[in-house]
Amino acid sequence: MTTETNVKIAIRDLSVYYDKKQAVHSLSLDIRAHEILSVIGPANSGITTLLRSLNRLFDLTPGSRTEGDILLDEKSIYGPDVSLTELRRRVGMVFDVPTPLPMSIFDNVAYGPRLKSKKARGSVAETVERSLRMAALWDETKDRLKMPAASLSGGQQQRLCIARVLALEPEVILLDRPCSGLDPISTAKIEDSLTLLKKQFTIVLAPHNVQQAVRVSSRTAFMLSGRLIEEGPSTEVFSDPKDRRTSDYITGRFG
Amino acid sequence: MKKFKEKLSGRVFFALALSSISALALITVFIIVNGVPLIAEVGVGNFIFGMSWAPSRGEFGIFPMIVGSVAVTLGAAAIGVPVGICCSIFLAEFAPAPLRNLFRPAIQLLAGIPSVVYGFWGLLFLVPFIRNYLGGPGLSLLAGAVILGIMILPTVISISEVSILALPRQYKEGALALGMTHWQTIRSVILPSARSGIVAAVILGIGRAIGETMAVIMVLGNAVAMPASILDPVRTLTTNIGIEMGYASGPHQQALFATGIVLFVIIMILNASAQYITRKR
Amino acid sequence: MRINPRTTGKIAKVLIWAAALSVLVVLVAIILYILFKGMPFINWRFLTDIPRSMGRSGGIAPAIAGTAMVSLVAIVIAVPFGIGTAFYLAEYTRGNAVTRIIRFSAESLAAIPSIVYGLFGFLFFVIYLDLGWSVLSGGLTLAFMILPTVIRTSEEAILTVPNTYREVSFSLGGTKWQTIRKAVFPSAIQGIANGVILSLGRCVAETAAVILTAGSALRMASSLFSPTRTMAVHFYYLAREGISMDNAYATAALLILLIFLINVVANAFVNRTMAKGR
Amino acid sequence: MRGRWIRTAAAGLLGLSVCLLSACGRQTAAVIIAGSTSVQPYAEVLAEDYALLRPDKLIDIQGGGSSAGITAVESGAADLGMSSRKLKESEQGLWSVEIAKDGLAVIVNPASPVGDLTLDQICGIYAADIQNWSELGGPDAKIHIITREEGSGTRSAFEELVMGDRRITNKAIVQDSNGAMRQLVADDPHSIGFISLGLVNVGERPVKAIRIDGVAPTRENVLDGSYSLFRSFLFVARSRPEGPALQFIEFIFSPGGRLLLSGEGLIAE
Repeated sequence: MTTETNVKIAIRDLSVYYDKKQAVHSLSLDIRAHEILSVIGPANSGITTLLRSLNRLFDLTPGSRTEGDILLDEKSIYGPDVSLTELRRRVGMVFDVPTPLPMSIFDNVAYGPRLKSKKARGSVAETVERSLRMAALWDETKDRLKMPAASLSGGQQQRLCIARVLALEPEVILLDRPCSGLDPISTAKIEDSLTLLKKQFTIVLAPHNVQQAVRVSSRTAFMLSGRLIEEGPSTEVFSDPKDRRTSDYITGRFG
Repeated sequence: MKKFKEKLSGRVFFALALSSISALALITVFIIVNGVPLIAEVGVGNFIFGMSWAPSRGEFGIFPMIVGSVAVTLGAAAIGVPVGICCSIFLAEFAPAPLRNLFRPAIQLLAGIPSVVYGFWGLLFLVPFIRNYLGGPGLSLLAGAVILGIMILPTVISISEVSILALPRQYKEGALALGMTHWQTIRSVILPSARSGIVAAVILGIGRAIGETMAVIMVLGNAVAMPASILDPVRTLTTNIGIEMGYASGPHQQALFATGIVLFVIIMILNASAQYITRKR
Repeated sequence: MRINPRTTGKIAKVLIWAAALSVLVVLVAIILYILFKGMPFINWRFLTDIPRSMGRSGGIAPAIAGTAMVSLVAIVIAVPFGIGTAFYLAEYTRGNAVTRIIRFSAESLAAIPSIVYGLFGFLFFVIYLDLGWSVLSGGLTLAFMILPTVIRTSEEAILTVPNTYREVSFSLGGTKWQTIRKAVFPSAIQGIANGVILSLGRCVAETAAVILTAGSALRMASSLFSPTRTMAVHFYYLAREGISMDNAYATAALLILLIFLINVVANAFVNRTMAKGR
Repeated sequence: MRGRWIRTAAAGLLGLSVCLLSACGRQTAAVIIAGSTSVQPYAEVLAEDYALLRPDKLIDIQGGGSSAGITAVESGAADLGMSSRKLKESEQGLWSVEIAKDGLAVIVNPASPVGDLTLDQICGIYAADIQNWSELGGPDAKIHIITREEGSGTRSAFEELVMGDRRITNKAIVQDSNGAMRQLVADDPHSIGFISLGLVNVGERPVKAIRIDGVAPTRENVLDGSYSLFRSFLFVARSRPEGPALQFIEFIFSPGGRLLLSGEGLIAE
């Protein structure tokens, strides 16, 4: 199937159900390595469900059921020998609201590394510093690493969450509307870091508005009611959408 | 290693839960196993509706005690519920902050004070008062009802207050915006909306009253006769157990376990209805 | 005749104030009266001496020790089981039928009168397991009695931990156990501690269940298997049998102070949680 | 799934067996005494003094009532049983000794003008035939009858000595100890009750013991047989006691022990 060698994640005919309600309808999509893919669409399009399926966090939802397959580096993530903790470490996630754990800034970032076995974890302090630098938060926090994470501003908290994911040294980062509650300045900072991170990671972003997708992503997929309507390079999707529903959404007729 | 811990922790939690539940089941089973034979021998009807309690003569009728429990509890509710609800409205709607800050810990302290202290207080003040001014021996249904009425206050107040405070602000703001007075808002918006919580509070308070033992042993008088007035001494199901358990053996002991079963069933019914009412919300 | 709404409002307000103030007065009167009568007799000797001639004179040291031992046994046994069960209910089986049954029975058993626990403890621990009237029997009975409360309060504390904490921990590659230990437990610990401390208060205050299971021996308990008398039981005998009013007041005052202290500690936990902004 | 259940059951059994084992390993007092709460206070006074004499021989005293004490002796749970009632037919195989006699005093409030009643009158009061003090030469007030609970040794002694085959009215107030009964009579001017003669003068407030058929309830009158309301306090054992239990009984019958019991109001010669 994968003719192009740089496909990182291949979603094959994926259907996802909550109890009886179907949230994603037989969706197929390739996500390439080192790209930022935006998945756009109005509320309740199944975007969050799709993202949560990629690291199988969706499994935690009671009554959930999945059909089809997702391949990460050509291996199914639903295979019997897949370790969930391993998968989630390779596919990190940032949530739509900042979710600092009730502990210090340092401990938040160190949370993931510390879950590993002693041998595998290396120097936690180094990892924390590196991750905070990559998330462009080091300068603001280096003097108060022991302070509770809740004392940071909303934008800082969200960058802390990004740093926390980076500390896992993941391959893929999922961002579910990471800027939805933030002011424009914080949003800009986060978008800057994303562009930098693209070099090392594969990023799947659910942007909080169409403009953000235009600004940061190389490719864009448009979802409506759990179905993939259209996907392609961002420039094409935004300048010349093939589907009428896409253009309606982009131009603000609904959504 | 991690897998092992993961499996082990799940097992341990499961084992802990299972042992807790079996411990709780054990109580139920034990009480039933020890009480049912006597009920079976005497007959359910004779046991529950029998008028004479004389274990040394083989007479096991607990009807006067059921009546006693019900009467004392109703009396306690008649005193404790209106006062308790008034207090919860006061705390939620009227109380100035300093008074509230004095009131809440006081209520909490009262919930924690040993019930025997209430009984003692009743014996010191209430019983002589009733004997001297109202007549009778003082040890009476009335004394028990008043003491229990005071004892259920913390339960009634705290649960009702929580259910009033849990109402969305918009209810109150909406009503006030319609030009209602504060009291009209309380009466026609707040109280009806908090009704299920308040009813649950009342039921739980009643449950506490019906289950109380030591305080009422001290003030009820414990006579095994149908009370003719509120100034007569009565015995409740709990005091029957408390007062006679020390000496009982053989069928007498079984009869006290059987009394426990009746108490158990009453509490279960009360509690199930409280849960049903809160859930319906 | 219609009364003007302002008037009814005023009447209602007066009634409510009157009810609240009279409750406050009665409650404060009960507490202050006993403290006032009892405090003068509380001194070092009263706390450390053994009772003389059935408690007519002397101190209450064995009752203090008995209270501490019985409560300690109850807490040590009930807490791990209670918290473990709560975690099982909240984290492993959320929302299924078994959980609902367990939760219902825990809630119902929390309402069972303590005298019924006493009956059970007497027959099961004292007679059937042949532990006799002892610290252990009393403690185990109280452990059974507070178990439903510990389960319920702990479960509530665990359920108030935001679900995002769990999702974050899982998304960072945590196992269930790591998630519970590192993300859920630290956030729930204060609520759990509050419940445990209030249960301790119930142990200290309980009379009916311990009188049937721990016995009423006045001697200082020397081991878990010695019979003992808790302060509440001692007070009951002193007051009811008119042995010594002074010592009764003093014991009651001590109990009230102890409960007060326990409440203050419990509240400190709640306030710390609030101060953290949760 | 099945393995899980088995393992859990095994863990449960283990826990239970630990409980049982620890029960066996219980550190025992030298002598365990259980039974009548009428005898208990005296036994405790004896034990208190005995502890000064023999601090190494711990004596545990438990209440529970005469029947419970006898059952405990039969099952071996206690070394000595305290009984305030005579042994029943079925209990005749046990060894027993009368440690003292206890008079049963009928008491009223000191304010009551009534000080002398016949046995029949007392029986009539408790059977609710006589309901007003005026019928007995007192004020026009309802009699507040106080009795002990079912199973109490004092109550069964009273029933046997006073009531014959009449029943105590179910309207009577029930108190579950001598002390509580005494306390209540001291409080209520219209009440009548019965307690151990030895405890009449033991509380903080006074009560009045009534003369029965003109005979005052005193130790002398009990001893010479003119006062008929008395019962025996027994110590019961499965067989003739030995070792520490025997030593304790010897202490009770020593001059010191006798003096102690008389000092507490019992009739011990």
